[in-house]
Amino acid sequence: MARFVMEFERPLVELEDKLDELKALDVASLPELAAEIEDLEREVERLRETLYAALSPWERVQVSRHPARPKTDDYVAELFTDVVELRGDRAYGDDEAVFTALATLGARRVVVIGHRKGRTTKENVRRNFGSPHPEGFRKARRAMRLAEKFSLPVVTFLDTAGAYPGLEDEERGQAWAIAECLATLSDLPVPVVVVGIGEGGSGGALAIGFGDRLIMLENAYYSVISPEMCAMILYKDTARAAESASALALTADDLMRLGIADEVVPEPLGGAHRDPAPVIVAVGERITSALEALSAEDTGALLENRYGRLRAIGVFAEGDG
Amino acid sequence: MARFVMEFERPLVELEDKLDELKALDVASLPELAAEIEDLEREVERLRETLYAALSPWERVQVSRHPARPKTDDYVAELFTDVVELRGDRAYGDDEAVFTALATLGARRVVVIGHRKGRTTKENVRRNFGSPHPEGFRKARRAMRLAEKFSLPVVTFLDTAGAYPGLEDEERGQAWAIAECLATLSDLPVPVVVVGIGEGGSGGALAIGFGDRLIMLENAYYSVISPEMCAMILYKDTARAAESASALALTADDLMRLGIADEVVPEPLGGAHRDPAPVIVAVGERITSALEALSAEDTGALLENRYGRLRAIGVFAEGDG
Amino acid sequence: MPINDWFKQRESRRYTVTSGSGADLPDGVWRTCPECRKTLYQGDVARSLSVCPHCAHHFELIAADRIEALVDPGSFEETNASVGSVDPLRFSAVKPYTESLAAARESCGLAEAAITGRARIGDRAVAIGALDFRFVGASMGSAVGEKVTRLFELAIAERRAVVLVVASGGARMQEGMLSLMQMAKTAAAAERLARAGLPYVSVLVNPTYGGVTASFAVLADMIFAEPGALVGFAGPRLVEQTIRRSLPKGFQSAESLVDHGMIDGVVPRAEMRGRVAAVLGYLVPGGDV
Amino acid sequence: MPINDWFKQRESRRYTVTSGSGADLPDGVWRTCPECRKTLYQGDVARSLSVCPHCAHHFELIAADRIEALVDPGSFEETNASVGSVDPLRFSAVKPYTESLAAARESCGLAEAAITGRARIGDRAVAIGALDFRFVGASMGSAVGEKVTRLFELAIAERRAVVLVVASGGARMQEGMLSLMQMAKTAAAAERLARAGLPYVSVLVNPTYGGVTASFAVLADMIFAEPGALVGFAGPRLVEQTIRRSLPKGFQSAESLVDHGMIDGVVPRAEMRGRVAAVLGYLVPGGDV
Ligand SMILES: [Zn+2]
Ligand SMILES: [Zn+2]
Repeated sequence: MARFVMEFERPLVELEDKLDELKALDVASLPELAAEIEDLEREVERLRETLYAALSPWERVQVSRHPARPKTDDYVAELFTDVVELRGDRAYGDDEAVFTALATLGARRVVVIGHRKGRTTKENVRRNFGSPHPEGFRKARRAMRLAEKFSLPVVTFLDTAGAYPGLEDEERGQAWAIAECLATLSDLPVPVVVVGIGEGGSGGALAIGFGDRLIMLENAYYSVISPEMCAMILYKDTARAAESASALALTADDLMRLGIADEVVPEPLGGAHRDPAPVIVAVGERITSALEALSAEDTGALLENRYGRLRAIGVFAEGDG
Repeated sequence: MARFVMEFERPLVELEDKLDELKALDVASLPELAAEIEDLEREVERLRETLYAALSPWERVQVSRHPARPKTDDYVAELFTDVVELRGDRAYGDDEAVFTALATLGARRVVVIGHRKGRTTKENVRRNFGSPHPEGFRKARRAMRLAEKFSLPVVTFLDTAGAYPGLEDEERGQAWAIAECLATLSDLPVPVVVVGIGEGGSGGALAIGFGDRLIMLENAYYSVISPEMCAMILYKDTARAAESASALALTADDLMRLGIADEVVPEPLGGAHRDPAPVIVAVGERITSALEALSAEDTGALLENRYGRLRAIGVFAEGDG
Repeated sequence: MPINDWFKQRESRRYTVTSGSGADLPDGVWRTCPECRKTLYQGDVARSLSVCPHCAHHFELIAADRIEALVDPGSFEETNASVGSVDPLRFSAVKPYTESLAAARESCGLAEAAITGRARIGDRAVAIGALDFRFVGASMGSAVGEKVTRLFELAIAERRAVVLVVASGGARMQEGMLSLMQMAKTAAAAERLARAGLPYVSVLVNPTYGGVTASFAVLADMIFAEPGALVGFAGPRLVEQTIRRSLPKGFQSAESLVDHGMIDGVVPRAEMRGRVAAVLGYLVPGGDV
Repeated sequence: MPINDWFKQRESRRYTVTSGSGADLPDGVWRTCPECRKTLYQGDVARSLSVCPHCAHHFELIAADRIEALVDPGSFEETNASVGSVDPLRFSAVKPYTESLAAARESCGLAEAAITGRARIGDRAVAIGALDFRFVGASMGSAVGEKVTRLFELAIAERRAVVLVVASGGARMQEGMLSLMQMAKTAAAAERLARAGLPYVSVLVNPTYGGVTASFAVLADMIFAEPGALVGFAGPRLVEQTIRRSLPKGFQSAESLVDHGMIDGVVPRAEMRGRVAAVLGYLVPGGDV
């Protein structure tokens, strides 16, 4: 895959390219070059820090969509052992945009459910670029029910632009499939830990996107609507997505502030794709300690707390009228 | 609809037609005719009795398929009030080959589930001639779950040649849909009364075809395989269906003998279509008394008895080897 | 206007549950039916539950009329009338969210897009709610989510059936993730009602979309829709852009939803009260009829 | 021959659970692979779990070998070995049913098409069964239904997981309605196992059809199939006659069943033991790994 450059990184990438060019020259024969290279290196370093240190919401959305960003597959491969995939909704199809499996995290057996983007174009076509069809949500629900039956905690990974808005998806009850996931997840009598690793697009993310803990990666987003579609509705102009991204309060920090997320996993400067390994390890540690804490609760308390978490979300006024 | 003549009735129908012709003549002007008519009437009566008094299994199968035979629609219209139809499996479609509804029988609120053949060709096309697709069984299962949730007894009417053996039916999991009905019905914690009113074709009938009581109409059949297909397999000749029908032990009497059916509702000479009203009334009475008896049982006993009924079916040897 | 100001101002002009419809239209006005293009006398429209006498087109109804059309006369008693949205995200694009709210309150005489309360249908105690499409497209923000959740909780506490008349543009994006999470919150409340063994009937009217369809709206034991109502997850324009061809006739219509197995029936407005009452007759706990 | 005679005769030649396959073929025989047409040495075939070393075609295996291939060596202990079919309907067409039974017993050395018993897989206690297609097409009559039901009941009583290797032509029509009702009986037993919170894994092998597919075979928590196995309700010829056009390639194959969401995976024979053991590791009650 060709190197993927996000819009806002372009100035930095241009400097980096120039630096690489200079370095390729014969420094020994051009003594003045060494100083120039040194200057440029400082400049690149400075720019990198200012550029990445405080990403705007829209820039984070772009980072969350970076093709090299670690995906559900990567977390599963790195963190879990003895993975046995569950396939199919037992009624219509096996949607590869949703991954479901029995898997082991350290010494703990769990059910994993995750949106599944591909790495290659071929994979992405099979997986519909991570946008589930109704049968994907129905497969997820089957995995939830299996977790319930055999008392296995559930770990979910969110990474979808949203449920697929296709013709046949509507006909096969996309809304019904999502709603049934919400209802099932809301009182599933096992611990549910959710990790926002990339995109958290609307109802398609929410269907497997709430539980007893919500861990967000620093550059993951979670939003009621995509910034582009929001801009389209508000301004009839998708180019104003950046404004929408800021308005929608969709970053990990926003979710912390709103009391929806529980913790944020920091990413290396520039995004998790620049050095995935420590991020994946950190996510594994966060999941493990969340499961540890939640497993100590009895089921009744667990479900009361989960309902209480949802119940508390919302800001409204209650007048005296 | 043109008058439908079953193969074995043909001699009788021919005599009846001749009698009608004679009666249409001017009897007053032909004095010898009166005696001839009287003779013929006796002959017709005698033939009717010998023909219908002891129908062979294959003849009963034909009666069970008679287009004018009372259907699920007729029982529902005559016996039940305040009918509210349930439609759809909430996932793929609404299969009109299966009827599901909330309905009231006398003073009792129940869930009705029935195979639904049509009366007209148009109706039959919409209803696939009473042969369900997987979504029909999934709708039936939804109705069963509703009955469970709201503690409503279930009354089912069997009248299908079988589950539809189509390409897409296989692809959408015909076997899975039937198996899930069987599992659900087997421990549904409400009384289940089954009435065989016409055809009872194999797994497609069984999916809604067992419970706490099995009431069979005298000429209804219930079979592991259709006589024609059995003949095809055994003799490579569907014309030998009569032999197969006898071998398969598929009549109401056979089912009584095998301990599968609980009671048989007699039909008028020639079949229920010759005088439907009293048959329908009798069926209503049988259902009512069955529900009355079953409602007195507590749920645990009900389910134990249902399992015990199934558990007892089967004849095998247990050697000393 | 801020919600507290609005409540003060509201004192003087409490909205009332009015019968008939055409919202604020006086009786003497003439309207054109969008379906058959006939000119109709508003008085006639109102007297027929806002259904066109010529082609049976179902006009939009305000939430209060929705409830009025379903419950036993005079039995409705509103709850949580004072719960209304605020602007937690200070959302401002084109027009500030606070302005949209103020305008909605002004024109509808409602604090929020949902009206909820206790009532009786066929003399059975229910918890009933309706959404008002005039109010920011009946989108679900924190206040709608809260009111719907409280309605389910009231029903559980008082062992009532729930009846909801739903129309909605979906989630209320001006409240961002607070809005999205109302889907989970209301679905969780609906699930608790189900676990309590209590019945829930939803009535989907034109239009019902997005996060409302994909949460409490379709979690009912039985779902009915009005003729011609459009119901879906993604809006038709988005679907059309996605598949890059035109949509089949009747796409997302109530009638096609029946064929696709998603709802229990298309019920004309005039018959809806009877249908809902009949269902409650079966599902509300209690002795035989 | 009547079953009691058969049992007497059987004393002298009890069948044994043999490893490898090719049923009764001696090692030195050459076979032709039906898939790649290569000529194979039976000894090689047997040593590779009866999978063609060239094209991975999975040859049929007898039930005893199915069990042997899944369980911990030497752990299988048969139950209900003496349960066998009789001829309750005195079914006679072309050939009397009793003759078919006698011939099957003679050639397979089995009392019935199902073998069931206790075993261990990855040292976990299971109740395991397998169907033998050579025995009247592994069709389910009263005896198979009884053995499968008893297996589920044994698992419930002893808190074991159930593993079933299924191949079948469907219901056994020679037992008429007694056979059809075994579908309900085995499904009811499987449901009781599920309610008891115990796991059930089924392995579908070529071919699995009719009343067996539509009952216990697909009620498992996880379902796997061997490569190329054909699994369905209606047989392909009947489907072809029904739709009056030819069937698509791969119709009813294990691989297409995965795409249609019906099973959890196609697993080569050599990996099946590991896959089943892995699943049991998750679903069998007990502490963490
Ligand atoms: Zn009109
Ligand atoms: Zn080969």
